[in-house]
Amino acid sequence: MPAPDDWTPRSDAYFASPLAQGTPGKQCGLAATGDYQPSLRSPWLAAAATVDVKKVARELAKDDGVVFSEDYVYMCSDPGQTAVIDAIKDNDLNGMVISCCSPTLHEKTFRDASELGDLNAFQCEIANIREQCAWVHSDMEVATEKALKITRASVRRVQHNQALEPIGVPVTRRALVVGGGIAGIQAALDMTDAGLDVILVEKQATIGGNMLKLSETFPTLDCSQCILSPKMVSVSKNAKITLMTESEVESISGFVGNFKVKIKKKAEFVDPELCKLCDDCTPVCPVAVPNEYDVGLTNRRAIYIPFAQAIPASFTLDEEACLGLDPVVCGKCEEVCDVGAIDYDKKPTVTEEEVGAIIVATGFDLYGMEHMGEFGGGRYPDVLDGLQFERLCSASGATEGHIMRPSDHKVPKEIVFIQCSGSRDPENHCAYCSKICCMYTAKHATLYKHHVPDGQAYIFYIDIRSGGKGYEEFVQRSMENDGVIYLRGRVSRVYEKDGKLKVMGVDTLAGRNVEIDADMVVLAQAMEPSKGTAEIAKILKIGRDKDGFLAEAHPKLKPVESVTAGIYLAGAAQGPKDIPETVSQAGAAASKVIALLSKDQLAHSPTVAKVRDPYCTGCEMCVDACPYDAIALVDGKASVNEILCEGCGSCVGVCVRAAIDVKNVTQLQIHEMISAIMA
Amino acid sequence: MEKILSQEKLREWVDALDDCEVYAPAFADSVWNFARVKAGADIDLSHTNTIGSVKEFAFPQREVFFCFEKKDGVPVLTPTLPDPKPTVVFGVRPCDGRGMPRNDTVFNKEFEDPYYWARRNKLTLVGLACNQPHSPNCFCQSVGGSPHAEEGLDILMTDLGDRFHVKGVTAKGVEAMERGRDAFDAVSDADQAEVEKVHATSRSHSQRPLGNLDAIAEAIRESFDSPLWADMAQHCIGCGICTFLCPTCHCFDINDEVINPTTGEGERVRTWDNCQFPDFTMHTSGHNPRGDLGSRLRQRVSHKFLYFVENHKTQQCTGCGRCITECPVGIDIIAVLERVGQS
Amino acid sequence: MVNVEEIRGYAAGLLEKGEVKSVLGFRRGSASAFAEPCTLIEASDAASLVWDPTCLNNLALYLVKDRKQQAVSKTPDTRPVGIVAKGCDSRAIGVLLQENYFKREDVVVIGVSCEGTGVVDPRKLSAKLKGRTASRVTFDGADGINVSVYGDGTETVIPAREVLADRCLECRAATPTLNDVVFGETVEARGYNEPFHAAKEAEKVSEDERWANWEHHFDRCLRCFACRAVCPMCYCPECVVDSTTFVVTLGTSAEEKANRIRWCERSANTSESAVYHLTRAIHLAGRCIDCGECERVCPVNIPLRLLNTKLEKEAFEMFEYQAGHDIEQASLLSSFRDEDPNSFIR
Amino acid sequence: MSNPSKTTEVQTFEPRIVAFLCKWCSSAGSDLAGVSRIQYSANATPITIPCSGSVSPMYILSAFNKGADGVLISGCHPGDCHYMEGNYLARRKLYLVKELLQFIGLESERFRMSWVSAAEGVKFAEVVDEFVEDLRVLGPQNRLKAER
Repeated sequence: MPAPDDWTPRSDAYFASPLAQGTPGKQCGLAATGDYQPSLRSPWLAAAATVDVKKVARELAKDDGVVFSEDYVYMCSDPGQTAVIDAIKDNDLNGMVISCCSPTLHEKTFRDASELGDLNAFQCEIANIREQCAWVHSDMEVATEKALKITRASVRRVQHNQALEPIGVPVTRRALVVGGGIAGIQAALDMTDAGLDVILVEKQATIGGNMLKLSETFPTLDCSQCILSPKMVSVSKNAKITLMTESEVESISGFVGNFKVKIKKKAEFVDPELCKLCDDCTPVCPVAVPNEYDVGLTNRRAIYIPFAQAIPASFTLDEEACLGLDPVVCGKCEEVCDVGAIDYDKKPTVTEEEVGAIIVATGFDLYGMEHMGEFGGGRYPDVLDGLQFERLCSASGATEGHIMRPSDHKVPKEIVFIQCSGSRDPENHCAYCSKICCMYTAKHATLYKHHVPDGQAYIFYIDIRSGGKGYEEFVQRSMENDGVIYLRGRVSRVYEKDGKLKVMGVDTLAGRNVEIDADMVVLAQAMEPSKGTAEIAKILKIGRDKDGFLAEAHPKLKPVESVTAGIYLAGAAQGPKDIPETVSQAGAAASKVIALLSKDQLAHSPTVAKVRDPYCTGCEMCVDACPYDAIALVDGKASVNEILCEGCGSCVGVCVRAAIDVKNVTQLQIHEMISAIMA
Repeated sequence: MEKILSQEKLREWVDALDDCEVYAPAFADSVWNFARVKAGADIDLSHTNTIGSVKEFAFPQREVFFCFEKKDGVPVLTPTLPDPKPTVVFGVRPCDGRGMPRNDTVFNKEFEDPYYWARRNKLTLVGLACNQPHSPNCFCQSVGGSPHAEEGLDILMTDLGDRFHVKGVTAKGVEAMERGRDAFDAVSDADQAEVEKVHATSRSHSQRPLGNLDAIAEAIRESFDSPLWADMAQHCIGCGICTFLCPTCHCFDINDEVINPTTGEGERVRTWDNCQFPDFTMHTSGHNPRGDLGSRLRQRVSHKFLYFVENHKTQQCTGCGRCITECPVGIDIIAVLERVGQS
Repeated sequence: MVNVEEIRGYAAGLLEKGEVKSVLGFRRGSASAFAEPCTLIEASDAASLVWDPTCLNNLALYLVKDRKQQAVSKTPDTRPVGIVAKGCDSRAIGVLLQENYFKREDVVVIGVSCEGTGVVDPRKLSAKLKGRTASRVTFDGADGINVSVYGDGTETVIPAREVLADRCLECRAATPTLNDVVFGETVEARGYNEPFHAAKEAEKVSEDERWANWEHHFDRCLRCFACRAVCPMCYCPECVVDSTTFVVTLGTSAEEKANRIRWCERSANTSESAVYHLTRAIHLAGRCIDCGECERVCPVNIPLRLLNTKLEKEAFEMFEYQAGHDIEQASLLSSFRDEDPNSFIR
Repeated sequence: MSNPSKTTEVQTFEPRIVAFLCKWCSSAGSDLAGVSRIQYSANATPITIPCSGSVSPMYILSAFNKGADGVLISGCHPGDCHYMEGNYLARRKLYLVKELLQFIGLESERFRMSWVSAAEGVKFAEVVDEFVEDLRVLGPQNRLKAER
């Protein structure tokens, strides 16, 4: 039976039929072709699949609401974008879909182009037919069919997209730096140079971090403390830096430009303002505990100063070790302190600070020696890790720079360095390369020879990785000038025999077993994220990679950004790196923050939740579900704080009344997408 | 045509109707309802009354009017008139039987509904007289019916204990009996006397009275603006039980069910609708002329006892009592009519 | 035994002192043996209150209706409402309070303990009587239900467990925990079925059998929406599934009307009814207090309660969550614990 | 229908899967699969959503109603949600949905949930391939599909 001319499917007045509905006006599906055409541009593409984009464009042109559909090579190129802009203008489009690569790559590109064509950026959507289709399917027919579905779904979605404008958010022009190692120090100083106020939070009693423990630095062999101390002093003298040692970030709320951070500071039993550094207190303290600064090679008292040049320059009281918090038991140090700087009744404090951006520079720890049982790690006092050896070499160390065995204080004459200890061993230890060990082991061997000219240094290695300015030359020098013997191969076992450490190894180049009676063994332990990295990542809601290091937002293009806007990464917390690299990254993170906070307002994504008032009954399920405390009841109905809302949709998922939607990802849009896919 | 059918021969007759789809009441899920009878042996006529009425055989819950799709941008409609097999329904109670002519009138008034009649014309209703009321809510006699009313039925059976008295009321009914003629015996005088006695006894059971139906109609007309309706509907929950189960309620909704939004493929579908639903009279503007439960109760009662009478000279209620028995909150149409009548 | 005179006296007292604008309770119905809901306005009406095993309804529904009426009334009467509540009904009030539907001071809960029994399942009774109707149903001591049958005038005592509603057999809290007064004794051990018994039984059969059962049930659904209409938790202004309750106001735009999502069609098909019932079940997860009203009112006797108790069973066993027990708790679906089941996820 | 033709039907049956992928982890993980050129079945069509926590049970029911043979929901691993808690909310809610679907006898293999991080391109491909294989064995989903 023929349909009357004016026929459209009828429906209940309140259920407009999908055929009859749809935003009046025009939509456009642009199918872009890229380098995934059946050209054999890359060796992958021969095996990889392809999408017949011409067919996609042709089919889409027939769909309701689509007025323009075309394929184009390199849509993201300048002429490609010009074509997009022209298409919008020529066809007076009110929605656009670009079928191309992942939106993470070019959503912004095409949304910017939309704006240039006078189409609201949020009315442009990307259909990912490359990463999620062309590159993963080998059958052209099948892949094309799927690409059609993906594109159709996007077209149906965009038909219901609202034009949106970014939400302006005021900015707090202060930054927080978590971690007071060289990365944190550098970032803090750089930011103050740009006029920002900085809060520097450090867990330990002094800033300086691991770099403080180093003797000399490769490849120039300049003294680590000599180059670090001035920076530490700059921090303490800088009026724009609020330094909070023995402090940790407890919680965070808010969002980029407007974080609220709760910082917990341990009880300040010794008032740094009053402490004169007279050192009357330590002699009376009856407690001795291993000194962290000397990596346990020496002891310190419960009341102590980490080292003479500590910043802040003050003694501090180790709450856990001290007996005297109960004055009945001890209380000796308080008695001898003339200035009355000591007060056992101090309590921890929690302060809330508002900051606009955060740099996380929580650094590294060495992979625990207790894991290296086969090398006698943690068992024999003369098997040391790299940092312990640094302390032996350091003039400020327990031995005042004399290399001697911890066990009997004899100078080691035969010393073995084992590289890749705990690294590059996915079965048993860390899978990754710790990157700096080749260099510092060469440095250790060189320093050893400088201290013990008649000694012999051996280095077991797998590969020598000495990429870096002057690095390769340094390694060569250690071999040629200092006679360090490099043995390519692994050590199977280290054990004690007759006061010597028997090192059982293999020289794979010579093809023979090697047995060395060493006086000392130094393990180039892998670097791992510092203890507490997992906690800080959880608190700040930033991701970690499979090895536990903080995850950057993009491995190549966003190496200092975390996945959370306004939080940046610096130093070894993000991955093993040496000092120059750490300093560069800290500077980069600082400049990101400076750029971010240079604006008066930040643009917050407008794809936030919106309550459909008539449907809301105020049951508060969304209020409970919202991870950002962005929803509150106002006059018995849920109300969204758009600045706090991140658009996650947790509220949508729990609302039984469908009374809340995330703009441009509404339930209607998802329904339409499901329909399009299943059609 | 009047015959006697022994209990054992009932299955023979049913089996003889093998070119038809046969339905009869079955007790399943703790309710009696019509179910397909595959073989005569399955038939059980010990039922009270079915929960659903017989109307659904001509006016199903869902009726597809036509399919639509777009071909090269042009809408194409394909009609889908139902073409059912001849259908025989056993065990229809006289109240349900009386409902069918009322539905026939509606679907044949200004417009002959082809979908209804395509099914209705294939339908043979075999009634079973009620020897006693099934519930205190049976009131067929109060609305002009009787426990053995033949109106609307093609055949009326009367249970005589070990055997049935079977009367062909219409030509269609007689034809259905002819098909199983071997199963039937002649009616003796004793049989005849017993049928009359059973019928008389069934009429003698007391049923709740309604009084003068004309007076009720008048009372309803006068109480249109009465606050009584809201009061009586105070506990109504606005569900569709009373009308969906009613043998004479016939309101429907029409929707387009789109199957494939890309091709615009779909069906236009008629489904039952219900004057007790809040959206039944909702206007696009948001205004609802029957926005409260009282006005909806008034509509249901007025339609049955006033408007239908005005249009078709008979009540649109056959006294089956389902709306009373099944109402979750005890709304009782007899009590409602009593109160309206007294006001 | 609950003395109905005490309930009457208490209700009359509330009305007399003007502490409530009305009392929701049960009275003898005009049409059958079963009690029906009533709303008392005058203290003198209290004499009509009854209490017996036919007081089936969950009257909390009428608190919802009252609130909806007051919301649109030009002269809202905000005085509290008194309500006769069984254990399950009081939990419904608990959920409504948890969801801020009204405030604690808006309601006076006249709790009545079901003691050792509960209410009758009309379908079970009907099945016992092979479809015939009871004309009188009363408690007979502790374990029996006394039934008079309509028509033949016979009277029988049926063991309570054979005709009690499933929810009563499985009831864990027959005494209203949320109350202003309780009549009747708190009976801890009931000795009928373990909690969630029916759902556990339904789980036991094979997947194909389960589907065969539910396909059969969904297929029979009339889409009369009585299950939704009777549920005190189904108070949404508009149902997301099949809406017969549109929220259309003068401010509703044409686009909003056009953009209503049709998650399922109105056709009473197996598939569409399945979407309707499954949606209803999941939307009641952590909210269903097992008053069994949905199942009771279903004219074709679909065991709807199973869908809800299945989810409440999971909520209880996996998440230690019980609907209506704590009005301060975050709802089931808007909260989580680290130890929630994870093994079903690849 | 005779047996041989049925076997052929099973062999040629291509399940249709709707895959809801969270934007931050699973969608990024599928992007990584693409960048790595890992080949997997094309049966799953992705819909990117902000977070697994934003999934309304309606999406799942609707997909089955519209004829999906399987529904996959994939989000960030516990503890890794970009929005901190969304995946925990999803886990609880979807556990209940899964239990409910099993309860009414929908084949339990048809609804699947996975945690796929942005680094797990390989896992994403495996999840899809395994799902497709399992669905192939089950055949078409007719239980909740609209009979139109």
